[in-house]
Amino acid sequence: MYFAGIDVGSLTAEAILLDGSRVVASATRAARANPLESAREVLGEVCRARGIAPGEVRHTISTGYGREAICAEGLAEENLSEISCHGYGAWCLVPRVRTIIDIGGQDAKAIVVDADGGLDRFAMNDKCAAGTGHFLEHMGRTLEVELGELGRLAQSARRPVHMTSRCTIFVETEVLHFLQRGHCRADIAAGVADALAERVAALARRVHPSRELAMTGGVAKNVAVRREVERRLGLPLVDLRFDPQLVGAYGAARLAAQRGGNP
Amino acid sequence: MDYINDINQTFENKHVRAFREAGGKVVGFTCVFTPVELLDAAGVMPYRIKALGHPETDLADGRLSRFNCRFCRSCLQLGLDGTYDFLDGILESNGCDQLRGMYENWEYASAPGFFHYLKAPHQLHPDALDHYALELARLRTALEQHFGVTITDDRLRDSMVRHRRIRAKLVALDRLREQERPAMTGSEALQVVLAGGAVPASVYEELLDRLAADLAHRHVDRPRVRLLLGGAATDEPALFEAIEDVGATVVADTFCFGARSYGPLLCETKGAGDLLRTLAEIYLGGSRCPRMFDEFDGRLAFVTEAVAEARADGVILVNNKFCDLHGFDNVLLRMRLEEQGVPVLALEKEYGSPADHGRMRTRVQAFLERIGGGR
Amino acid sequence: MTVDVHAGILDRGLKLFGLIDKLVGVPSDEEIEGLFSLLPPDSRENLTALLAPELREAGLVFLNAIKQWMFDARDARALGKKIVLVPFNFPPDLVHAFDNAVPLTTEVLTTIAALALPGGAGRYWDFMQSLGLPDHICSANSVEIASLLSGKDFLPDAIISAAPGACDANSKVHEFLSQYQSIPQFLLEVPVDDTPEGKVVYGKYFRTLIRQLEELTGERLNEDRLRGVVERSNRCTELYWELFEYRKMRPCPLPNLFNLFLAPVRFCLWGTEAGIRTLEMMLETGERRRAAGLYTAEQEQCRVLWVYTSYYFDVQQLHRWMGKKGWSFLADVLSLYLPQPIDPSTWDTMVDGLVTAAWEYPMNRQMGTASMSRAWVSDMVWAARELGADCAIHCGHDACKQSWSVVSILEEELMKQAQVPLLVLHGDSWMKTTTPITVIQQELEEFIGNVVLGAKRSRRMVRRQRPAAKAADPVT
Amino acid sequence: MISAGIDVGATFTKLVLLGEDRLLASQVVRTTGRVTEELPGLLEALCGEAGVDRSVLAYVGATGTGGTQVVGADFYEDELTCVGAAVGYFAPDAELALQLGGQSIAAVRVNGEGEVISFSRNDKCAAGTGRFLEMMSQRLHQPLAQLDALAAQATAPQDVSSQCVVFAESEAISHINSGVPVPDIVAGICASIGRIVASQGRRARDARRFTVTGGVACFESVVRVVRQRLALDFVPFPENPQLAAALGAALLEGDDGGQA
Repeated sequence: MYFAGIDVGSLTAEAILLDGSRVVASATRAARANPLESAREVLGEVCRARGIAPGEVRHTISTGYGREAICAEGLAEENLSEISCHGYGAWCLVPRVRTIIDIGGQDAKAIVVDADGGLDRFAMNDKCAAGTGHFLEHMGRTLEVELGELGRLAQSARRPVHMTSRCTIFVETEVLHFLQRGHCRADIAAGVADALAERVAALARRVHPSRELAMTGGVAKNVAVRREVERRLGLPLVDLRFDPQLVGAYGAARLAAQRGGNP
Repeated sequence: MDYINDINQTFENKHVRAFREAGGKVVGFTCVFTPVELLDAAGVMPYRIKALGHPETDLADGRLSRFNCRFCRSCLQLGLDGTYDFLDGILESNGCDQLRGMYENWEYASAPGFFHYLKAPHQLHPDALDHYALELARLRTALEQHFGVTITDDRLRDSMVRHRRIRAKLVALDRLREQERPAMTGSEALQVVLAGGAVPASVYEELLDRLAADLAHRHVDRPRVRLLLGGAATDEPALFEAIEDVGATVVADTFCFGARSYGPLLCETKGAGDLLRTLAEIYLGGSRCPRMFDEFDGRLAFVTEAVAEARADGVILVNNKFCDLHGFDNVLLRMRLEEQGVPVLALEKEYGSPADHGRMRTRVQAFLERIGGGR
Repeated sequence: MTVDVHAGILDRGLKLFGLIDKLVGVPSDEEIEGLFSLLPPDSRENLTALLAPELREAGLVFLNAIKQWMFDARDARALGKKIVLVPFNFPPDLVHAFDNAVPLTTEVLTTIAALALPGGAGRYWDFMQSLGLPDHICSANSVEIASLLSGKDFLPDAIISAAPGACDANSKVHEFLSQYQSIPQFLLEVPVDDTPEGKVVYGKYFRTLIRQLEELTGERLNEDRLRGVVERSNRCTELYWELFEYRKMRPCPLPNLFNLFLAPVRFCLWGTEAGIRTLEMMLETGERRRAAGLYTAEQEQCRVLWVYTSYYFDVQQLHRWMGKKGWSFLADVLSLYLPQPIDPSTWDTMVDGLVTAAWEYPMNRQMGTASMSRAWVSDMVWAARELGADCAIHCGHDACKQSWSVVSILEEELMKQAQVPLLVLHGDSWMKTTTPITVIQQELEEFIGNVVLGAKRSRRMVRRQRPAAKAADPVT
Repeated sequence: MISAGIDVGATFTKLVLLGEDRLLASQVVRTTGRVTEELPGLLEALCGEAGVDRSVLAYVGATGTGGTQVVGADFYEDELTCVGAAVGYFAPDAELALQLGGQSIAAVRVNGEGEVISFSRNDKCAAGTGRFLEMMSQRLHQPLAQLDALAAQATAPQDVSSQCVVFAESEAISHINSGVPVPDIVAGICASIGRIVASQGRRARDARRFTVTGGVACFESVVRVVRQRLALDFVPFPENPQLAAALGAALLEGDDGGQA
């Protein structure tokens, strides 16, 4: 029996197809301006991959920015907040996980789940983009480095630079000045990763993170950021052994299975 | 409900126009601790200044800064762009530092006819109550001199009785809100209070009677989640709608554009014959605003009692960005309420920004999912 | 777990200031460098600046006075005395007049953290944030309050909250502490009422506060002891006004950093021997520099008045940097107070004197009145004229809702009444991360270079024939 | 006399060659980390384009946030000085110049001699700056250069209430989700920028005539709103307003006397 989760965020769109509780297909794409297009694409992609018609999916849950539009369009039976979905998804992957830091395109969230993966408490950045994927995206562009490369690059840093500011706009100018003054990209990338981790850690502290800490969302792929977050919180990050970008969609799919009457 | 909502469609509504065409004078004020009885007794209509989430602030931003709360900036905007030109005067009050700033810029940029600064103490010490009574005496004189009237004790007493009646009627409406199937939504309740600040007391009393009759047998759907909303100055029906739209009903609130403006003001007083001293006790003793710096316990009790009365499943404490008073109080309230097992969502938002409502939905929806409404 | 606040500001401050004991006499540059060599760059730079050559003697006396102030507080406990947390807008003389109580000033401890402690104020700020408090609260007090909330610092026996009426943020953070740690708070409200009745009720509040302190300490406010303190306060007042004369001189013989000394002298040391010694040494320094015609640069290019707070996290790169550029830091609102002598004849005359002192404290004078803008404007216009300021700067401490809400009025009136241009910056006075000092320097250069010195300097537009005015074609 | 001006801004770098009474050539490139290495070549190319030899340049003036890094410049002068000079020369009637840069808005009071009397800057926030437009163009997948044309097609401009770039972005997205046509969103964004710029302009209270300079001044749909909101006479900047600071740098004296 098939279940699906669709997560359409501000930067990327993902879908996961489950057979029972087993992942049988997944898709990731850059988000289009219109979330419905993104949703149709990723949903179609996973169904094609499995060779089934969208109609054969028993229950679908949408999440992320586009969740309500997608639901209204009938592409999903119901929609849930990405906060619940990321929390539940991470918990399904590693049931001992209690604190999840999800860094999306414009929102960063710190989520605490209970022993059953239910939402206990959470915090969300209400003011500043400094701790989000958005920040990294812009720094990557300024540094002319592929987003995926940023983390590895930062790891080769010898003398990491220190960003004096927290504000995205400022840091961006600082990055330019460091470049113009001839600092190497690796050292600057490390500085950027630390600046981001600093904000992320500040957010995480609001939910009083526990030892079983995991990171989801695209930024979680950045090894340098992971390391800095661990250092600043003094907590090791649990490895979910799963594409962190897909955790939201996975959580939505597992909730679809749970709520859509998976025997 | 329409006869209520219509009033809030415009700032200068038909009742205000009628009152002014009959030669009546209208004076604007903001804070709950303003003794509207004195204005009524002077034959002056008190009009509660509001911004209804007005999104534009470009005129105000030429004076106030982006570090000032946007409620104040929106109010100043309406003061500067002529929306409030129908006011014959303004009653400044020291509700908070930023309101003071708002009024000072308003006065500086375009001094209106009658301008008086009513200064309320931030504590209940007997000396403070005496000082507020003195301030009320000054207001009385200022009104009498500017509008050439005499505020007799009899007229003042009558108007105190009337406003006590009005407040009792509003409390009665709250009971209807708290039913298994509430008689009205939270956004409707907000409309009722907003209307109260925009019409003459006599008109309002009739409206409330009519409303009580209409609501007697009216029911909205049984809420999936019963919420109490509280926090910073909130006169945005759109905010209530955004929250209730996610799948909850606001069955109670503790806003100053809400329950704070009537229930607690029915408190008992020792006034001992002196009307102004009595008013001082009512308005300071009955204040549930975090501007009172030694009365947190009273504010906590106000919320916990409301939660119990309305059998709320959870509490959302709203803060307008840059509001210090609620910024601190919301955190303390959250801690204490959670100790009592009441789920709380602290929601910092930008006033008058529908964009923010979108972002808020995520947090509200997650909160509802957490307390079982969404799942 | 929340933010790991390893230790409180007081304890860390005590350790750090303990270093000064190692200095004998007036140390050489090398000795100072050696003493601080093990500290991280930020605190090393700042501490070295406080002992810079142009003010070394005064700096030593000042640092020792602050050190002693902290040690007294620590020892007070052991001696069974009460620690009273006071805000900066309150005369500590009153608490000094109690045998069984010592005052600790919230904002001064914050400044010590921001200026001297490794890591600055950031960690304490993060702790505040981790409680869910908004990021627009005032670092001036919340940094030290965080240290107290963390449980890693001393806990006061009582809190004097003197800002009600003058500052919401300050009043709320002290109420928060009182609730969170169940510490009694004594309100001294400023009744934003300039009439005689306003002053009278303030006097009543003040006497209520005295009774509360008497209950706390189990001690009557003793007239003779009070007189001793008041006489020392009066001596401080004399010295302050003598020093004020030096501020008016061109070039200003007082090093810019003296402004940083003056605030704690008023907020912690007023009415103490240490306060007197510090002021005397500052005066001595000023006179010596005047006599020798010394100035921190080739010539004094610009005289700057900070209309509210300034920045207190990098004195090397602000105060001293300005000095080297020939920009005199005449005063900020914290160093610009107007003390008056107190009549010591009776208990009541002395208490009334303290009431007036409190009434006139920085912030109370400006923001605690019936019109924040009117009071602030008249003070700044007066100061600009008295001190001969060429320009004024609003540092734009982002948490300060009052100054931000009327600064546009100040800007207009300063220009109208004193022909002094105002630069409005944005930053945080105690948090270096909000606006980096390098950015602040650029903006000061831009402003002073263009608006103040622009007329004086030689680079001009090259004379070319102006182009025939083009048709106002739509801008593309 | 021929001089050059280089303005290394936060987002774009501008180069100009200025003749006795006219602009000879100009070049605008995106500011990258390598821009300082590229500049000599760019300047050569510009000289080539104008058919003059690099050696005949009387001097090269540099300005802008990255201007201090320019090698081979005869002097550095800050942005406001340069804007003042350019306005004093090209639009001498203007008493107020609104310099709308990549990450800042400055309201500059100038006298006819191109001297800066006073100024105010926006607090450190991307609201109303070029960066705002840039981020929006990325989020809407519309090239920056197209925004003006798009805004012109708007039928019912959709208000963007949020002043913070981050929130404005999600606001734009939610507009898209609710099916608002892109032109209406773009027009709304331009309007909100125009309002922010106007509030900044209001802080210069005694000015009667104003002009707009800087990259954002190229967006007619922003400038229109500023003109509507600001009750002052508008003096158009006759050259490409994005070049103003660079032109100013080319207009100032070369000898580095009495630098402030």
